[in-house]
Amino acid sequence: MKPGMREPGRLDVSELPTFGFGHRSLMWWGTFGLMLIEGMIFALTIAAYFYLRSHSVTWPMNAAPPELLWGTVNTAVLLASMLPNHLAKQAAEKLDLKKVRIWMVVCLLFSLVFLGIRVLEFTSLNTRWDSQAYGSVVWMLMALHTTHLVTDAYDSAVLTVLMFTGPLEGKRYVDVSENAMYWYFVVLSWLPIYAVIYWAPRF
Amino acid sequence: MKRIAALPVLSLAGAAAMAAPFQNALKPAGIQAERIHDLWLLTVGICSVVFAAVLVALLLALSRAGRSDAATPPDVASLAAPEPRLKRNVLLAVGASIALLLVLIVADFQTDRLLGRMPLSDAVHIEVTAHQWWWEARYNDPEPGKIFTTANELHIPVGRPVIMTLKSSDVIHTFWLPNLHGKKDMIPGRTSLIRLRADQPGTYRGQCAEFCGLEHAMMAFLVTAEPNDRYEAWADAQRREASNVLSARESRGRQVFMERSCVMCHTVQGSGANAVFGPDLTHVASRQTLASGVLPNNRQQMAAWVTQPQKLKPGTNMPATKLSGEELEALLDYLGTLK
Amino acid sequence: MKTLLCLCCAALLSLSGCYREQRPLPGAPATASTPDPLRMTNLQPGEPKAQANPANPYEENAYAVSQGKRLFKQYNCNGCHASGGGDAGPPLMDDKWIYGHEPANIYASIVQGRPNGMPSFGGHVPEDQVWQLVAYIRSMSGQLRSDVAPARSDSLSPGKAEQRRERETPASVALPQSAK
Amino acid sequence: MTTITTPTHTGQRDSARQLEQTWRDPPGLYGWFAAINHKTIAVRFMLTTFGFFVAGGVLALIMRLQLARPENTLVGPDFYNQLFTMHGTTMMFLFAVPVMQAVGSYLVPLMLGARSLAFPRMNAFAYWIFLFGGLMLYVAFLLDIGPDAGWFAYVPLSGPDYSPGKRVDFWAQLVTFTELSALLEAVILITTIFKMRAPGMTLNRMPLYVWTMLVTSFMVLFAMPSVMLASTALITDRLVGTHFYNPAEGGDALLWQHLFWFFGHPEVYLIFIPPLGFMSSIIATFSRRPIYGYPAMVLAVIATAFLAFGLWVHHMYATNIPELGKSFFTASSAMIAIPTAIQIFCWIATLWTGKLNFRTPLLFALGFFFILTLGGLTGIILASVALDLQVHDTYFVVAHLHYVLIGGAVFPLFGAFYYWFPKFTGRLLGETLGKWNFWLFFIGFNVSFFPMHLLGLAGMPRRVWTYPAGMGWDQMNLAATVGGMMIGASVLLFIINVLRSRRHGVPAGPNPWGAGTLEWGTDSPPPAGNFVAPPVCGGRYPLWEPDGVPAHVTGLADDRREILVTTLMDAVPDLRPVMPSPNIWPFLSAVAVTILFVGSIFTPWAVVWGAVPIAIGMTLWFWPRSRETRKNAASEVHP
Repeated sequence: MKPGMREPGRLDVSELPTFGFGHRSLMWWGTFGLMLIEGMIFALTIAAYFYLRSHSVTWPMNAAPPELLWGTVNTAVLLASMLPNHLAKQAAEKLDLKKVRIWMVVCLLFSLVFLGIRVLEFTSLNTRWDSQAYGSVVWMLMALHTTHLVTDAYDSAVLTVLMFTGPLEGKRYVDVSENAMYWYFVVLSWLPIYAVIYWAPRF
Repeated sequence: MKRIAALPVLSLAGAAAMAAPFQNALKPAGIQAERIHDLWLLTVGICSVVFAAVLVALLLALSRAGRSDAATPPDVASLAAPEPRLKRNVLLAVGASIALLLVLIVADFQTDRLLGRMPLSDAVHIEVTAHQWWWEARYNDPEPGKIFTTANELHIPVGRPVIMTLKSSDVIHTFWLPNLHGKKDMIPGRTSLIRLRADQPGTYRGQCAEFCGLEHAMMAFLVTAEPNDRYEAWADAQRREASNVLSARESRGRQVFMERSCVMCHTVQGSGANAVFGPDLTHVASRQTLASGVLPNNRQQMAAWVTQPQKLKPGTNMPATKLSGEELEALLDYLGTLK
Repeated sequence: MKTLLCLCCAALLSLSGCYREQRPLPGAPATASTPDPLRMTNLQPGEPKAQANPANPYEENAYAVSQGKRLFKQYNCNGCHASGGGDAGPPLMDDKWIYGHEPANIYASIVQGRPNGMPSFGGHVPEDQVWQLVAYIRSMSGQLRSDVAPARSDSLSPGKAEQRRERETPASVALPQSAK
Repeated sequence: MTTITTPTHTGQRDSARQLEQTWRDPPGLYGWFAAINHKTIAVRFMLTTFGFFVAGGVLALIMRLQLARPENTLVGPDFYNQLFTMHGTTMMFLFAVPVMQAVGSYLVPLMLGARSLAFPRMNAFAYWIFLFGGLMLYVAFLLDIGPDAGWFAYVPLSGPDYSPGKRVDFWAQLVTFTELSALLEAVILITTIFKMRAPGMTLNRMPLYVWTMLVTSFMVLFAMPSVMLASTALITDRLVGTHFYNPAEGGDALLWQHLFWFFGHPEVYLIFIPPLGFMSSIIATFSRRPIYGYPAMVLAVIATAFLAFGLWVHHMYATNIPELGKSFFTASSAMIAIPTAIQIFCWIATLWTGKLNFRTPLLFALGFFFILTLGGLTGIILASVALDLQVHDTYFVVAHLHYVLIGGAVFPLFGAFYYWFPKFTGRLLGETLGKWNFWLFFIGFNVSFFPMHLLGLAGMPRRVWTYPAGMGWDQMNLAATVGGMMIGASVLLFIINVLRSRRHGVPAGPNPWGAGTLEWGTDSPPPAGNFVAPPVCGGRYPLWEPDGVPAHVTGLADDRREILVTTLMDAVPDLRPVMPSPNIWPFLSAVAVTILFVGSIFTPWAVVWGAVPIAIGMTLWFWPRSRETRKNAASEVHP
């Protein structure tokens, strides 16, 4: 059994590292669990969307499909934000504080941009939550994902501040790396939602 | 205390009236219920055998196994060596259960197919709409003139298939007439069908089976299955409008009906009252019960029902109507004429 | 145990209970005392008299208001008032009141009817149902607390639910030209 | 049999004292709110859920009194509807699922030889959320704002048009509270089980109970989001006029039923699977041998979990959904009996070849066989479309679900209390009272619920506040009431037993039953850090291994909350991170979340302004304290 037993009856672990990245760390599994939950919620809401659609003659119900412009722009921005996010993750795993600071700030700027655009998206949905079931489920999807954008942006903001002010220790780099993983999730889960909200009504 | 209910005092007569008709899944009186009952017998048989077998095995195990206490050293041999005898027996038991399950599943599919295959020629078509907390029944007919509506009490011919279209006007209700068939939900925004046939004459009681609010407990109905000719006679009677040949008292009663709240919700064909928010009263006097199976239909219960419905059926949408003694008597006379 | 303690405290509160949530069954509870007969026969439009208007307890009770909403449809008030929007009859969701906006005024309008087409429902509609209607009608212009006023119906939505309406400040107006 | 913690030499005794210092919760009132030790929280969690169990039972007794005779007027329809809604909601959301997680959050780390749960602060937060949710519901109930649309809250009855006021909104928010708590607990348990097992505890050496908790936690992750979505859609329908369930505007009432039962049926197995673990622990210990067929048991549990997601529609046979679909669900509903059968047969095989020690825990386990088997068989009856059309929504179903849930969950749970109580408190529960407790419960249960099968067949629907005389239902209802009272009495005996034994019970010592799993290898009650020297695991029943525990872990700091993280499959030592220390922010954040949830019952804007205090609370919760950080950084070893 590694690391070796010095004397029988004793398993000495004092040389083990005090933190590690990826699925070695508890934080990774915590984040993974949250991602499963939220992924499930998105999946069910999308299922509800198509369930309602299957019970309706016209789709979208007496409303025009959402305009593509802002949604598409935002998708691009979100995808682009994965680059600084990735670099922040790498820097964190190299324990490179300077780079971490830089890329976290860049990520924050991105998050401000896509939150701004998200507001415009809501204005271009062409339906209200209380006009019919179609509007309700579209707004539900958008609201759910926006909640994730906001919380993730806020998490990153707090973490960034911490990276500048300290107090710092090794496991904070793990936090940065897990925060980046969660960011991936928020971006990638947007793609199916984008397809459903903006393209499903067009087919 | 505010939560103590108003006392619905059902007279013994009421209880008796309710006792007569049955409402029992184990006393099938129609082909559909019969088929379900057959499946029931098979399933219960198999399940009892399985249950007995498991218990016997358990008791044997308990009796033959040795005794011990906390100090007895654990026997961990099994961790090393496999236990072929146990393996064989467990596999046998599992195999047997799978086989029996398959029997049950096949039997169930078979029953479903039979239920779907009831012959439908010369069927009676009834459109049943559930309301909080009563039943509206519209007997459809190719000739518009022969369509009629009644409430809470249906008559059907013995031996003729009946196709019921089920709807709800408010929340989800469930149509359940255990002696003739299983349940069907009545879901707002959807319609469903139930096909049944009564093979033995009699009066059967049904009840709403899906929780539907304050008076879910008091939403019953009666179905009388009778020979075709008597059924036709009943149907003809139901199609007739209320007669306008009335004594002075009775026409005074009709005046009360028209001037007080009755007319706001109820219909009496031929009288000008044609609101549809309460049961159609054109032939109310021909029914056995009031308030959808809650009260026996007699003069004294009718009086109580008109003047203080909340005491008899808390939560009902029937409003209490304040009437002078003379008005009430006249109204009761008039309602008595609606045969 | 902490839990039990909290429950006990709540138990004391509950002796009062929450009137908003009760299910007063018509006939059972104290409905508002009918306004005095003088006012009943008073048909003159314009300012409602300064004298005390009896409050309508149903305005604090969600169940009664929802019953009023049901009756409003059932008794076909929509026929003329088109779910409050107004048609042959005046709109009920705005701030304009010809015969007064107080519960007692509305009660009188329903029970006695008004010139130019509002029929009298006196006798036809039992008193407590009238008070339920009055409570609901006032919810249409946002006069009721939003946790009492009805939410959207299970029907084609005619617009904002009563519980989400802005509160209109009632103003009295003369009879509309058309009615003269 | 070996125990692990009896200090051998002074060095170890000092480190034991030091560890106690490090891992125990801070003293005083502040400490009470700041506590995060998994045992402290778990005990509170168990007490709270048990409190709700008693409350739900009292509601049930009131209902039974009302139904004891026909046309009874003890309570009216309005209050009765609140009663059965509260009873169902309490038992399902406030007792059955959380109590399993509560027991798990106490036992799992001990069985794994771990010092703590992963994310101890989140664990505390989850508890507070649960407590506040439950209190909210009961305060509402006492204020006559108790939900009255059934624990299943079918729309449109629970919708804006037919449930005026705020009753249903409180129900919907309670769901949000409890599911949030349950989801967090599930994440915590999964992480703990995957990453914090004792060195050498490979997946196929994991105790069966831990397997059941692992499977249950994954089921929670997939099932609970469904009901959260459903209840959120319900509350937006009621509050801001969305149309999810409004047929006139393209919504659909059945959408609710699909979402609800996609959660609701797996939930039955969330309640039922952990007790399978109790059974395996109890039977192994009291028949003095390992459970027969470990791999089969594990696979059976996993199979149950998968099948559980494939049969929700059998709650909807009476709706007008396509017949073909129904046949599929009949098959899957019947098939789920097989894994359960496998486990029952394996247990019987174990008893058959074991040496039995008839103590109260074993009695409750045996009660399971009788009751659960009967309940399972009536379950097969309900799986059949045709039969279900007759018995659906009748007292037959009431009987079935109580046979499954009480026989399948509550009996093993009581067995588990008798079994692990010495570990929790250091003292054994009274044996005589225990036997009375069991027999009263067992007899009372059958007297109460068996007649309900017949009632259902005799045409008595569920959820009726009264029934007319002369339907032939009177005697059976009376019997049910009498049985109910007996159950009440036996639970009372249990409470008395607990209160007496806590003070005067027989001292237990580390391992009173001579059991084989690691939780019995440490003192009773365990020290704050669970193990002075965490064990290395040498087999499925480490304490039964001929040469006992092969080794103990050394080299973990005892002046800070250092724990050992091992690898996923083979549990090879990998990291030794430091766990967070107690602070009050989990509690305060839970208060903030409660304010948001309750506020959002009355105005959607609560979601906006309520988020601010939560953000503040969570930030201060996360923000590292510099003293601690410096201490940790000093002794850091980089990967």
